[in-house]
Amino acid sequence: MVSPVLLIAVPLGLAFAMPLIALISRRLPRFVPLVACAFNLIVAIRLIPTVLSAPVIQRIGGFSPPFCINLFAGPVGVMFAGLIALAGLVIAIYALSYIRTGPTVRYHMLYMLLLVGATGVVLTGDVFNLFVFFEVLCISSYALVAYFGDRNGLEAAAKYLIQGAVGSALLLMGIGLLYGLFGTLNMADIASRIGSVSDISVFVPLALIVSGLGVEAAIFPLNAWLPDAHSSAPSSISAILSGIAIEVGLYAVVRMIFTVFGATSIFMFLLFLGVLTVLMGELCAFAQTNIKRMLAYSSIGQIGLIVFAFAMASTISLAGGLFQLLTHTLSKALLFLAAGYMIHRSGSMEISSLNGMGRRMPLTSLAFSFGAFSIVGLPPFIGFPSKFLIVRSALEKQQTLFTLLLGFVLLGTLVEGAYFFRVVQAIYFKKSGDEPASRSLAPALPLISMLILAVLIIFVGIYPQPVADALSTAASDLLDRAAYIGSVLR
Amino acid sequence: MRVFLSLLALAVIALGIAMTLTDIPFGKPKADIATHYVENGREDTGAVNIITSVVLGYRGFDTLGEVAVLFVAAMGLGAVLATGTRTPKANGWEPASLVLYTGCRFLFPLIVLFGAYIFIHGHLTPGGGFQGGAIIASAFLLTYLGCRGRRVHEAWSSAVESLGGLTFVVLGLAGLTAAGHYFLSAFLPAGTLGQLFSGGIIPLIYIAIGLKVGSELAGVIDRLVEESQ
Amino acid sequence: MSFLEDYAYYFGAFGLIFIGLLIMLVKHNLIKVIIGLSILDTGVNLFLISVGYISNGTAPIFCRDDMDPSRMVDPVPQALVLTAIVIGVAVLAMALAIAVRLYQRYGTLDLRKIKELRW
Amino acid sequence: MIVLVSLLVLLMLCSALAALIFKDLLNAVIASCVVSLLASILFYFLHAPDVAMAEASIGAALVTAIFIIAIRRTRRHEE
Amino acid sequence: MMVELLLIVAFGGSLLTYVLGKLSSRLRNGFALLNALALVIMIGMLYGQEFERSLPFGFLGIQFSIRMNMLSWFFAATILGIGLLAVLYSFRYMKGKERLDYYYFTLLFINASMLGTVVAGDLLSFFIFWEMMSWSTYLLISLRGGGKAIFAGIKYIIMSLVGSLAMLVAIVSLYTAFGTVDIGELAVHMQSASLGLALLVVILFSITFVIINALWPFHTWLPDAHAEAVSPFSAILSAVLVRKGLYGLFLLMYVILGFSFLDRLAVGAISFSNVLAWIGAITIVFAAFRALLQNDSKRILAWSTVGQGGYMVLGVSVATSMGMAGGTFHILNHCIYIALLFFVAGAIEHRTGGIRDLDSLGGLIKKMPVAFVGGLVGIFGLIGLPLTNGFVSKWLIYKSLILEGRPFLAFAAFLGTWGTILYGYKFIHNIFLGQLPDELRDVKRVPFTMAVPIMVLVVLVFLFGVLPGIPLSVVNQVGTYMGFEPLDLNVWGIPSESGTLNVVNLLAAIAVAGFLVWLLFKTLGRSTRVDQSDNYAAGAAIPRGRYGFTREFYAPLYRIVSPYVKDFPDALFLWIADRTKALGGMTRKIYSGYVGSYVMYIVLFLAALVFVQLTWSPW
Repeated sequence: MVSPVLLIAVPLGLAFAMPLIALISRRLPRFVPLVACAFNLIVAIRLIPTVLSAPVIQRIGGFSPPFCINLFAGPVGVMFAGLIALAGLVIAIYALSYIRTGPTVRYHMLYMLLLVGATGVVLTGDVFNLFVFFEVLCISSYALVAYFGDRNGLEAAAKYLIQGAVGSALLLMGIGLLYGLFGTLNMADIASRIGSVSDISVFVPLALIVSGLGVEAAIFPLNAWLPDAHSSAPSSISAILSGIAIEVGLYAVVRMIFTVFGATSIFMFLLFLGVLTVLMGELCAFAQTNIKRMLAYSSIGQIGLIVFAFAMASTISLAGGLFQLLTHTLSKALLFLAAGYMIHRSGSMEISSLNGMGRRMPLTSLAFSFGAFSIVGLPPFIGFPSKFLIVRSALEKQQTLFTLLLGFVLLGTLVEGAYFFRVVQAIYFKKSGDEPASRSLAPALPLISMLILAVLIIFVGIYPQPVADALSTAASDLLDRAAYIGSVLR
Repeated sequence: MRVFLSLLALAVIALGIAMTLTDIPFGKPKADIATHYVENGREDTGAVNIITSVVLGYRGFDTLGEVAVLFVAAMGLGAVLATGTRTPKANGWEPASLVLYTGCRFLFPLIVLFGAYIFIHGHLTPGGGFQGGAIIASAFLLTYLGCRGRRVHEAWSSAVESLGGLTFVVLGLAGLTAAGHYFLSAFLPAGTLGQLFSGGIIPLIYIAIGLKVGSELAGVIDRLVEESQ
Repeated sequence: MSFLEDYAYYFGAFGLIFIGLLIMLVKHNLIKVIIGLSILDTGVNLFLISVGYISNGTAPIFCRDDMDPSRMVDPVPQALVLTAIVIGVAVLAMALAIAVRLYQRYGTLDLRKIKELRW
Repeated sequence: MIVLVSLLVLLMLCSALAALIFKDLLNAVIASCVVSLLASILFYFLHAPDVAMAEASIGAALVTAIFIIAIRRTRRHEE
Repeated sequence: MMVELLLIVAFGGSLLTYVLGKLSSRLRNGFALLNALALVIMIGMLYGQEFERSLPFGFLGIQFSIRMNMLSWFFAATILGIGLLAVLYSFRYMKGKERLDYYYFTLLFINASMLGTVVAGDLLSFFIFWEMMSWSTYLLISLRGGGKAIFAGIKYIIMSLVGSLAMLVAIVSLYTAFGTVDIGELAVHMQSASLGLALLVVILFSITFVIINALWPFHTWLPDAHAEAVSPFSAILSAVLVRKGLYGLFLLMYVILGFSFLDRLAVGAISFSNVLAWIGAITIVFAAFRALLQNDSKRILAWSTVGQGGYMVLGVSVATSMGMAGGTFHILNHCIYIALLFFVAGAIEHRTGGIRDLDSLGGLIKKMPVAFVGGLVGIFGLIGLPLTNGFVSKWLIYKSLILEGRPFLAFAAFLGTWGTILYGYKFIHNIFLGQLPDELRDVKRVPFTMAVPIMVLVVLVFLFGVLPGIPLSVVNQVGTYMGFEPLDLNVWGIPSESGTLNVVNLLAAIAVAGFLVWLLFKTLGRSTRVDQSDNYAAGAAIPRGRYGFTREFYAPLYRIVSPYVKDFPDALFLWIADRTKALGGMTRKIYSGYVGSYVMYIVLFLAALVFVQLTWSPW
């Protein structure tokens, strides 16, 4: 049985080996991320069947759990690792031909370390280890946002760094307080001792950790960095940030709230926060003229929708939230990749410059509209089953409050439909400006990656059953706190 | 208005944390996990310095992450500064006097030796890979300040960095495949307590980390300095 | 006296944290904000170590065989702080690199002027 | 002993406030270096020699060096 | 097995058309026609069958099922019939234009998804086909590009999104309440449903169906969509797609809830059917007078579709067997003559090089006789002259209104018909009568492949007008399926104690009148051709060139009526869209660009969390 620690160790080893490979030959390092992501994908797929029945606890260093760092490879963790590997693979293929200028070897190293950080956060069972891998994820995304070195990129990276650093400092303070209170860092151990302390002194570390992780998870007041970072980063990086980084941050917040603190009383607050994030994200996106900035704001909206789903804390709502998360990863990555080459072709990021792109780049525009349709949640695409699950879980609560909040969230999706269709219209039905519509397809590699994402979106959209079952077991794993503690501390 | 608002917010947070601190009395006896580490730290990992046994033995994965963070910082710095424009010739950088020049050249090997001593004896005396590496980096810093023009060789520093990281991961994987099939498990003999050759894989890792941190921080300073000449 | 005994280190640690946060909130110069960040990190590290202190304990290193383990200070926070300091350095180095390049692009480090990406 | 500790703590907080107030960035960096050194001494009093060394060598020496190099390449006075 | 085959052929056909289109356009056209023909034949074979079967695969634990009965057969037949004619028509009409593969694919895809909605056995597959229909329609409305087409497309997709979101909430609340979405089981469960749930479901469903059926408050998307869509598609859009709303209403009112249940929902006078009737009435009057001033041939027809929709709802909401039959039959009739009129308008637009403005057309009777016959017969059907199918269904609706004692509704219907006559005449007169402008000298006749659908529809108008018994027998079966006792009727008309409709007497009367007129004309001598200047214009100078009195045809009438017929729902929706954009512009100011305030947000968020815990500690 392959051990989950390989998911982190092998890509990290390859990342460390990259400078040596670069010394050997200039062209080889570009393919190392592909190898690492493919390896991770295979390991994750092989792990999923065993993990669906019982989580795999991997002890690092050979000591019994509370005294060592253990990797908790539950259904959620391994599914996330698979998703990270899949999106990483697709975007690495895209980046092969998209990233030409600048220190490309360092780009690929940072890209791989970003994926290692994400996989680490998702698999670890130790609070401080979560902080360390979270830092690997954050610092590599600061550097990658500033990769092009233009005015916008550097400004966005500086702002993202300062906010991220404040977030990490708060997170570290929270972990310090937790250690002070309970004397242990293992998540399951903390979870088992959480009751032994008064209410206020449990809440302050929770508040610190939630706001620390919330900065990366782009919850409403803390996500001021996201529009700048995702719109001025290179498109492959915006895709990986929107597709993976914020989802991993959100997973960390949810894991801390559900499993470690078991703070069931904070859900009502999260519910309102989620709805607020949806409305904020969608309204701001509606007023945008820059295509990538619009996609960034729509990511905020989608994250709000996922937080709304998680905050309802029933198995169906968690499954819906995870499904929506999968939808957002695949379709937002596809949108950013397609937008990347459209901007490359049309020269500017303004939506008006995308007019008539349907003729000039037919396949990329088709990919873009697939992504747009699936994010809005139209039937044959992956967005529909996830929206269906979220609506079902909200209505199953049979309370007028939830129906009202669901109304606001659906209003948000309506506004989202409005601005996405506005762009699809501009691409297909507006005449492009002066020069004749010479048809120039994007180069082969990006088309392959867009094709893979498009096929996935449609296939899971039409036949969502296996994914929905796997996600409902994952949801019950997230919800079932006692099983988590029991399996780790047995 | 801004100062008042931030002071108010900080006061509220301070109040909250003070309420929590009442549950963490200063100097209270250690929890069960820490007593376990202190009591059988020496048998489990063979290191006399319990902090090193915690850093590399019990919580070795943190340090692996830590090494990855430093690696990311070095690469990120290279990526950000590589595309920079050459700043104009830094004025007012007159060459160092002879005394300073020879002093630096004389002190450089000594500091490096001291740094090496620190990380080789990581498991015996206080200090370890990170502190030794920092001292080596400060040796390189001294050469930049003192004698201009002497720069760390780019290829060498990146080779040492990647070799250091690679040995750490390979030792971990070796632990996975060889003994007790756990990542980073101590598969080398623990040797006699308190001696130099004791503590299983801990000294090896600390040497690798020491060299890696040294070359990385030196590389960081080198890239920051290089553009101002 | 006993009040000072208990809360000196906590007061120092959280004092540093709040001064660091105050610098980041109030000041406009990017380098000054990064200095605030470094002070914030030092404060957090000091707090972590002061959590692990045992009154009249000894350093957790067995330089002599007959040291009493029960009087030793908690080693775990020290391991954490070792990692946290190096992470702090990594973030600072990255921040200063970006600040230098930002200065080359914008000609200023006043954050009130670096506001092109908004709305 | 506790009097010495609380004195050091007060000194540390004052130098942190000095870093806040100084207009000249170089003085602010020196103030933050003093904060680091005093923290290193406090670490020593808290029986954490490893961390004291790390704080001294990394926190005081290298961080201050990086700051000074960065200030050298940008602007010295805070506008 | 036949119904699954039907769906597969429909969807597979559309995909295959796109693929074949890449090879050669003739192959694609041939295949599209073949596909449409095959579908019509298959639906023909399915006549009279009644079954419900669950499909092997499901969706998130909900089993799909297929359902075939008289109601769905009736709507499926109209969809495929009009679809066939539209495909045939669009060969020649779309000849010169670009993106034809995309056009044919979307056209057939819309037909297939409409078929899916009608044949769906459970509400979830109904919803899935519904959404696929709405976004593919959106893709086809703005096919021609240009500012107005895009505006029409956006308006349509947002309103249909509102509708489908409302329907999604309704379906899911039904599923959570009863654990099933199958229509048959729901009909049983709904009798025991709580009033609150039933009210919610009824309101949400009727929002969706009022939007797609373009009734009064939510009609604003229809005129723009029709004016901008290509003619074959506007024929489908107005004839069939808009009527999905009525299918939904039938499903909701009669199949799931049953009419007795709806009365329990009633609060005094405000019962579901009353409200629906009044909405229908307002739509009729409002649309009729809005259509008067339109100068664009397609916009007039669009507004007439909105109006006729009101008639159907009026008939259906009276809920007697006669009203029901009238409403259903009116769907079929409207489907025929509105498609005919759109084909005619399309033919004119095609031949005159895209001129749709009524003021610059005229005198085409000599140049395009087939179009004139089609237009005239279409307008007769629209107005409801005897011997046309419109007459029979309007007769049924008026009779049921009077029998039920609903004078105001009847008066609204009459007023609507009066308005229809006015704009019908304007349509015919401005295009065909009057003088031929000189730039239209060399207009050629209607091409053959476009003339065939027109002629087929003309024959249908008269056939159903003269022999109403044939379609009415189908309508009866639809009525009985929904629980109404069938009308007793014979081939020639509907005998009922309070005034039978017998087409034979009508024919006789008209024949006699026609003979008398012919006789009079014969005996009193020839009419003489009069020169243009030999005319009396009340002293004004007679223009040498073309008489332009068709310009602003009803301007004086409109000046009287216009204050009451302002399209304020349209203004309301545009105002809402504008306000959201402004709100978006305002809320994004939060991201002011200054990092200090971003860090301040984080610290304030933390402080707020701690403050709430300290003071109020709700959690």
